[in-house]
Amino acid sequence: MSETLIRLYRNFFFRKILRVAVTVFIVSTLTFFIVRLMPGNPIDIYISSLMSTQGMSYQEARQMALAMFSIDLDAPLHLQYIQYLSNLIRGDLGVSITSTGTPVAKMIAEFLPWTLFSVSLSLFASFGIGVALGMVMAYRRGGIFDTILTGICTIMSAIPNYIVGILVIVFIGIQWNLYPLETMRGTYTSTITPGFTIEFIVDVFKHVLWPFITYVVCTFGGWALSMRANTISTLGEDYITVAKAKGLKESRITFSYVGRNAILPLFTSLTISFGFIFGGSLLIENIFVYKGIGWLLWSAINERDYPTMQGVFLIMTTAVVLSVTIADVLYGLIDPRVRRGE
Amino acid sequence: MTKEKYLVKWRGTASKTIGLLKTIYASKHGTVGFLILLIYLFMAFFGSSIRPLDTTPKPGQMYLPPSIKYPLGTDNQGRDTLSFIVNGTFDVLYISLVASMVSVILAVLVGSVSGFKGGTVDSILMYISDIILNIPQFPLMAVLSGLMRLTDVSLAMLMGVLSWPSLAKAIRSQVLSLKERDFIEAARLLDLGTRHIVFTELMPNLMPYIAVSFALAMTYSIYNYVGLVFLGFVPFRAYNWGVMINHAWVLGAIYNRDSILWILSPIIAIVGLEVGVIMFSRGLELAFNPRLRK
Amino acid sequence: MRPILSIKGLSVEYLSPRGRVKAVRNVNLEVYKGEILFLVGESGAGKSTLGLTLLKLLPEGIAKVVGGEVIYHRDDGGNLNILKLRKGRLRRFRWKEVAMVFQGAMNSLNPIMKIKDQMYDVIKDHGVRLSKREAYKKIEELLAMVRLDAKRVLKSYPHQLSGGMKQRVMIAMSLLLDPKLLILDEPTTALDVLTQKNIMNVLKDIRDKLHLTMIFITHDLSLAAELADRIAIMYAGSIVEVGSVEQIFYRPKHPYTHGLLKSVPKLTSEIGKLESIPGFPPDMINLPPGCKFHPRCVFRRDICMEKEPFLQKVEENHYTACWRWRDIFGEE
Amino acid sequence: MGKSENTPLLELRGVYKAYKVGGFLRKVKVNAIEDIWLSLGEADIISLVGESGCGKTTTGKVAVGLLKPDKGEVLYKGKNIWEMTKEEFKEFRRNVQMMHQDPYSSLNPMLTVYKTLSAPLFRHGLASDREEAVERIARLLRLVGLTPPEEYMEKYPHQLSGGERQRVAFARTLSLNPKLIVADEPVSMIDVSLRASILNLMLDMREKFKVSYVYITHDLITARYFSRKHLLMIMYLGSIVETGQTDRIIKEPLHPYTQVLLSALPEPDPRITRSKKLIALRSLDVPSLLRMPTGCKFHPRCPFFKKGLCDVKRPTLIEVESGRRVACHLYGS
Repeated sequence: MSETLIRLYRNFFFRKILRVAVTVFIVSTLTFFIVRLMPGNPIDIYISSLMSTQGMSYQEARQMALAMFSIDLDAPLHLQYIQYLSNLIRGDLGVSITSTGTPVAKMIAEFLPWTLFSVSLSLFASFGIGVALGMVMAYRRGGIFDTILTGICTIMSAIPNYIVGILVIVFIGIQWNLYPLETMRGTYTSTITPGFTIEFIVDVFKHVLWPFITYVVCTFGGWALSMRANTISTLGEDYITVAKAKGLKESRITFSYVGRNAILPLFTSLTISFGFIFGGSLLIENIFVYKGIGWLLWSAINERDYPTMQGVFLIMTTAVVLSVTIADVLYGLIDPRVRRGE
Repeated sequence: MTKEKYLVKWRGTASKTIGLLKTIYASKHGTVGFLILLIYLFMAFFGSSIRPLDTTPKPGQMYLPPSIKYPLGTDNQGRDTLSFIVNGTFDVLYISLVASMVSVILAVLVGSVSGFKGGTVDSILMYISDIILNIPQFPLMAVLSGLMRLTDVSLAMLMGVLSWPSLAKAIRSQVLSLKERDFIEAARLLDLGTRHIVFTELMPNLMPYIAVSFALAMTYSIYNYVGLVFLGFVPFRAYNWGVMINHAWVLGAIYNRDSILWILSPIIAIVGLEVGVIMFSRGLELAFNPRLRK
Repeated sequence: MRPILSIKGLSVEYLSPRGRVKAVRNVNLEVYKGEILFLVGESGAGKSTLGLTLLKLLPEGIAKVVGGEVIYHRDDGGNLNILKLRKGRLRRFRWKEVAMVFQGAMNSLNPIMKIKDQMYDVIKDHGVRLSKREAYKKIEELLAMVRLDAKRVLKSYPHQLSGGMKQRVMIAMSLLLDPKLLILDEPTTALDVLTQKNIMNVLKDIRDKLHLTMIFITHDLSLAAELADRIAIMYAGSIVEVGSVEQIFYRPKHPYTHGLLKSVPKLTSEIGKLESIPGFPPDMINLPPGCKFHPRCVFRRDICMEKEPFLQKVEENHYTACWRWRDIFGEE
Repeated sequence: MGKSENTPLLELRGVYKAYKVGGFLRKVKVNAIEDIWLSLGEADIISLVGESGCGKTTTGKVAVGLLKPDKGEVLYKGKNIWEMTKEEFKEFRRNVQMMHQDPYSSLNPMLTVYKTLSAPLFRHGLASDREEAVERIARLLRLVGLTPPEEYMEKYPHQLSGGERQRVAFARTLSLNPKLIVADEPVSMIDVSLRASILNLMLDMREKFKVSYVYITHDLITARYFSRKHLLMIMYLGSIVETGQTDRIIKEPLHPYTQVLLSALPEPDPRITRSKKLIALRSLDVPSLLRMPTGCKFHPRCPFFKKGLCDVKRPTLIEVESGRRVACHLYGS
């Protein structure tokens, strides 16, 4: 290998970008071959469904399918693959089968903001709650508050989030009738026109409330437990004893010395969770009929909308890969001990 | 082996097992978890003979409240809910056990090879696990099971194959730190052999981590499996907790206020199992670590 | 000589799963103004616990002072019972009157803050009336005193400094508020010989320039030989002998001190076979009755197994906790 | 050279070992030790002294065959250990053991003393059943001063004190009746009052079983006690800078580094230690192994530095008087 290549590889950012590219490439390849090599080729299935539902001839249906998948079915597999990749690079994810004619990219652009909105809201809230609780628990470790909360957090992080979602719907929405079921479900009321009106914004928040609570209830426990563990180990560090010996103010010790050191490792997890929660949204969005990207994937799978499925999955993976990469870079910036480029 | 020596050896194993149980018993969490798991195991193996599956619809007996005959009431077709809960146990236990076993075995293999060999082998293995780690697993499983009509075993395998990387990384870092310890070096110098080093020196030290990893993998697979069934992506078997929830959900039974027990039963069964596994793993962690014993 | 610190009947215990660890037992000790007092003992002798107690730094909930008091004598004649100080007053007392340099230079500094900020935090939180410029001038002076390049060190993070440099930073930091008493807990352990020598020289400079009182905690008799004015020997949580350097090294009056001196090899003088103290240090949870050293003592008699000896005067400033010192070592 | 009477037990000949720092495709080579020569016979002792990071532990690991040298040979009874047959290597392994510094890391926390000590006995056929093993272990424990042995066998390491652990570790090294023990800082983590007893124990084994030792330490004082009439080697940044009989080096150090080291060493005697004069270094910073100084490795710190010579030419180890070698431009040509 030439010197320049090795030097390039040693560059921190280049390595990160390379890793993103490789992962996205592998996942897109994977989805391509899964769809192509699956028993009961989706394209054949589509052709036969066109023939039976629309009464087209095989030739017509085939033409239609080709246009839809934007690949030449007669070409050998490797050429199809190259075609698919070059489409991808141009941002062309194909066209949805069920919502006839809509480009997948456009659908994703339509659904993604809702997931981003609900997920980031809940993630920051649960992170904040978890970190605060975790610190208090660590400072009062062994006490009643700590014992009870540790138990609650352990159990909460063991309960699947969709179970909580179902319980919310069943109890809050139906059994006790505390909250209108139609506001619990859906993204916004269909009779209100979207726009920057107070009415719409309030409506959006009313709809996001219960998915939000569900996310938070299921995730704050994990944050709290990690923060508790980190804080306890930080409290045992020599530099905390030294800070006390120095007669520093308690607030300064708590925030600058204990807090900052304990929270540091959590930032990485926070960034990574951000990517992963896109995948987890599948179940919650399904339960609350919240039309984000998870719901889109669910309906695409149910309706065998392969191009959409492929596209959404690719976006989800990219989100994770990007967030992992950002976490890496961020950590290098926050923690002086991790020097970049070495 | 003479009878005497055999007896000595047997007594050794027996007393070890008893010792293990004692330490689990000594931790409150461990005891509770152990008892919970015992109940589930009992249901899984003897449930069907004690409470056979009630499949005959009895239209007149829909959503009955709990009674001596039907302790958990009846479902939307007037069938015994308890029999469904009991008979659904095996499925969930079996699949999550297979999945977590596959996951933990792969994790231990990759993690220890990576940690031990180091160098290029380590770099490559870790690169692969990073890539798998970066693929959102639940959506991938949803897509695959939605497309492929997986059997129970292949689904379990798939879950295992997709979930090993994070455990492998944890094991690897453990192996890396253990490898540096002098007692491993001493064992090499005494020429005690690879088998001794792996099974007598290393494994006991890894056991607490493996036990916890196993429990984590199990909760994870229960989550995934029931989630997939609930979404309707996995072939139905009529008696399965996920299917029960799915039915209640899809058929609109949740809107009927009387159906509450039918919906809650599988939910409680799932939550109970998850909590039991977690608590038991805490007890195991203690049991495998002599330093934590008194 | 006026004492700056009086420790009276101090006992400290730790709670452990196996029982109470009697880390410090009935310690009585006066520290005089301007002296360098060495607290010498082996691992588990309770010397570090004693050091932490002097600043009321024992980990809460785990360690407990079960008796005694620590009186600090202020310059203006006022007396403070350190163990009774409450939050705000304790905080202002620490570092201003008594500062401490800890064992394990590696972890004494916050890893994610620049040295500059960690230094300045002390000045800020103690409300010292100095402008930022004056404060940094003082910091730079102190760094120069410990032979460090201030410009480079101040903008560094701890991981960018070597162990010896970190420890010197800590020494400079301990002097920021001109404390009257400096406690040094194994400040040179884990450092190389040459680095250790350098730290010892820095401490000598400080003694000569600032005339502060120092309590130096160590297991290493050689360091005591080099710097101490007075030495207190600890064993199993209590002080078994205290005296001047000369008295301890050349006229020890306790079998433990005697054994310790005989078990360390020397470099220059001729040596025969070293004799070490038989047996092992006692279990601090189940201490033997009577004199805690008796199981390892070749001179023990019945009384040693029954009654614990107290510190008895041997000569001026020299005390030993041994029933039989006269029989063993003879009168001076 | 045949297998004559004079064949040394262990020999290192011009051994080099480098570490690779960094991961995949990003490796940097760092020389841990360079050109190390060493030779010792039956019941011999060599003390290897240097500060942390000087390569003394690496040298020890190369000597026991845990690390393969990049260059140079390790000979056991005249045979290169890396060209031995499996059987020969097995014999070497059994006969050359190592004692570690940290008694908290050298014993497996999961195994009882009995388990730790019985494994090598069973493995090498020195015991065939529990009874025999117990008997042998009892003898070993008594040998290292852990009495009564029955009280120790079923204990876990965390139930023992540091001194007791180090004795168990020593019993383990003795379990296969080795001919040579490389002891890597065996007493540096042990209480002062127990150090002498462990060193004495090691010396007794030499008397009784003719065990040879390579004693690795940062502490010249214990090295002097341990190897008095035997060989002392001083290492600095991976190279040997001075060798000779221990007592003679202590009395009259030749290499500037040895001189500085001796002048800086505090001693447990106030009169001696306070009258010592320190030879000052030019710089306190130890150079990074990544940026090794040119010429003599000690030149940036050496009080007798000669510009144009010391920073250009690396001195070789030359014999300045019988039995004493120094690597310094002050001596010889």
